[in-house]
Amino acid sequence: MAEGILVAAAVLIFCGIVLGVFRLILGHTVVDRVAAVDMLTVFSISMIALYAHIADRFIYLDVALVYGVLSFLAVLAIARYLERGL
Amino acid sequence: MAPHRPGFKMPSGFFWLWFLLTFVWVAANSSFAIEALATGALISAVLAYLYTRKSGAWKDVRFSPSRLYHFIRYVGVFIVELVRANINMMRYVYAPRIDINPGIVKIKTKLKTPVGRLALANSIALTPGSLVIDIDGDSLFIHWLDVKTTDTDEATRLIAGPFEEHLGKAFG
Amino acid sequence: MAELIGSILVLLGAIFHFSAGLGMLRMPDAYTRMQAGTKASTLGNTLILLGLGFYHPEWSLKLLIIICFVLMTNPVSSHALARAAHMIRIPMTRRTTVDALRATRQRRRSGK
Amino acid sequence: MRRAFVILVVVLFGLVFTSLVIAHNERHSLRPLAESYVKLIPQELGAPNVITGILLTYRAFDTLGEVAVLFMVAAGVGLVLGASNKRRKSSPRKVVETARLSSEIVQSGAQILAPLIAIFAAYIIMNGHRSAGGGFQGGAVIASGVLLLVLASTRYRVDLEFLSMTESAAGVLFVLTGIAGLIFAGGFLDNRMLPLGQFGAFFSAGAIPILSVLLGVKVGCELSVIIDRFRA
Amino acid sequence: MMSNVVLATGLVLILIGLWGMLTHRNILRIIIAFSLIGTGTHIVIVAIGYVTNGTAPIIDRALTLLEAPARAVDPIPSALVVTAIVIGLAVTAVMLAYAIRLYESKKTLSIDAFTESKW
Amino acid sequence: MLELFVYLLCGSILASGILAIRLGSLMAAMVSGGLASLFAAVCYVLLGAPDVAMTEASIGSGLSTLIFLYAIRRTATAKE
Repeated sequence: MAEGILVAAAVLIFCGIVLGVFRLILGHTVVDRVAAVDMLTVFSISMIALYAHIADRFIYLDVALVYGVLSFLAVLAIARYLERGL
Repeated sequence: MAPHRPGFKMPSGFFWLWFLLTFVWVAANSSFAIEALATGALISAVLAYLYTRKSGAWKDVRFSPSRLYHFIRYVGVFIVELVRANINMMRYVYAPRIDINPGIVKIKTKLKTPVGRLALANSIALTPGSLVIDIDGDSLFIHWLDVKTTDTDEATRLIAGPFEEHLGKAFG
Repeated sequence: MAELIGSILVLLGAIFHFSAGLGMLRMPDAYTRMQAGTKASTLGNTLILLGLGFYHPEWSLKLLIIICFVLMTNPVSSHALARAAHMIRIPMTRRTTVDALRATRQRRRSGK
Repeated sequence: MRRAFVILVVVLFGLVFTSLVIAHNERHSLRPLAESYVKLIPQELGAPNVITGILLTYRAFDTLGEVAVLFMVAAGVGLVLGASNKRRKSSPRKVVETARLSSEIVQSGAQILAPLIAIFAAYIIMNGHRSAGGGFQGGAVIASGVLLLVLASTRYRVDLEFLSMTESAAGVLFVLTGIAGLIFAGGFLDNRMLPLGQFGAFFSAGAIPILSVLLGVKVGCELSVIIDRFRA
Repeated sequence: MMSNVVLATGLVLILIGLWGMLTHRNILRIIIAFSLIGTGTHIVIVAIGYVTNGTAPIIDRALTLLEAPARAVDPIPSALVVTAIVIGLAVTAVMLAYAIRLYESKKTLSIDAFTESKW
Repeated sequence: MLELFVYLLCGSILASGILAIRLGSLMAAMVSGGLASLFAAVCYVLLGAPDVAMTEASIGSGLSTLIFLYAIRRTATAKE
């Protein structure tokens, strides 16, 4: 029961990733693409945490932690570049 | 600032930052072994001293029971608002025709300290439907997904009202 | 029982993730996309990590740290991105009713 | 003509790669060398993380060489960009002066987050022997903290002298630790000169945590210097 | 089975990067394609080290010392790639520095303009 | 289940790699290249190499993007 619900959740996250990649392909402006990348990093944090549960390894959470701490830096750098502040 | 006293004085906010960093260290380690704890406390003390000496944001974080109480109240309000706004957002997203009238409105804030203003901006940005675009002195410019009013005071009450009261008491 | 609660939380988070992706695809302009995409995914992430905390109580401290970091960093980056977008004049949707920021900037420039 | 040539090259590479994919079979057990690493490193060196064990003991001399390459890259980038930076500075530093200030939220956010990133980098470096992490990763996180400060304020100046001093000191200490391994234990950079301790504890695996700290500091300083060289 | 797909992905990524490198004339785009080739190579090396149903070679509560040789993946490719990524960043930095210098000497980024060192 | 994860990730890596080559604007190409390295990092975790994933996450997403941005800024007046 619980495992089935987890599989359904994983499939939903897949669909979200596919939609985000579509936005990356369609995206009219750079800002749209960067926003899509921002969303996809958060998705990857969830996916890594979910995989840590599936594989039952505690240490994989460290990778999710690195993502949580550092993923916003790329978006911040691009935003600072776009507003000519770099 | 406090009157100058002779002798060595830690920068204000030091102990609070030290405590926070040690907590982050312990939580990341997920163990309470004594040598890990001691190393973490040492590293956090050095880092906390360096950062509170240089930067101003941590200086006015103080600790008192009433502040803690208001901080907890703020967290509660924040969670309720977060869930409500997200459900609201899902209604827009799943509607067959997206019916929104977005716009950028201006609101005023009474908060003064950097931490308080940062927390206010983050809570406004995290509740979908409103996103801080620029901050200029006391006025915040907010992209609002569904503009209900363009009046500054009314918009302030609607957007920042739930958070500002507790944040003002928690962070000053 | 705890497993059931955890899996339901994870499912809720996944639903939020999916709707974030859908909002990213459907919304009319860059600002509204940013709102739909990055915020709903933050809540979804929080819910998923909370649900995993029900599965593994001994992981909960680290999961809490991840949640706090994401809640702290994500709005900062999305604010910076929105500011940059407004600065380089990414067009807003035609439905936009009011733009107080541009009005203020123009008033200030003409006043000086 | 050009395009046909490009297509020909890519197709030829594609054929070679296809044969590689077809020939590859997923392994069902470890190769003998890998198996002996997986057995030996936890038992003899006391490091739960086999990868860090390989990087900091068996291949530590190689790691030292890689860090030297990084140092050379930092110096080389400074050499290549130095002349243009000087020219840029003689004209009255247009870029930095006209750069827009970041918003107040980003500035206070950077001040709040910088110590947290620093303690997090310390966590990754110190736990190199028992969790995923180690010197290279922690060094990259240190450089990311510097990067955050650089992004938040255009006036922030990286203290190059301090960084190069720290970096040289870490390098010298790394080599000295290696020589100490030569004297007190089996060979250069042998980690068993210190007691191995209890398996999986915070201070265990002999000299690996010390080497990890030195490596992390060195990599962090070098990456920060590379970032600063690009800033003009 | 799984690692075959990942291996194919890495090789196709190398091909994509090769294609981009050979067709574009802008130096910065060539560097982007070069870093794509680097990513593809890393993926290939990690995929070669995968063992069926393997997990990370880090001994803890979930992977005891006794069952490690049976369940762990090959640690040697991982150790290679960790250093390769850092050195890859250094290589990219050197290339970008040269690109900046070349741009300042000729005010253009197209490699068609730099013909002096051709044979 | 795990294989589905991996196939989707491989498709995303290839899509972002092709975008990095084909997109018109240099900025968008760079963002796509960064996304390819992000998906690659998730792929490394699934293949049992968290060390590699951590290195890729910290270097590929932050530092590499930043030095590309500096290079783009300092060559800003060039035509595509």
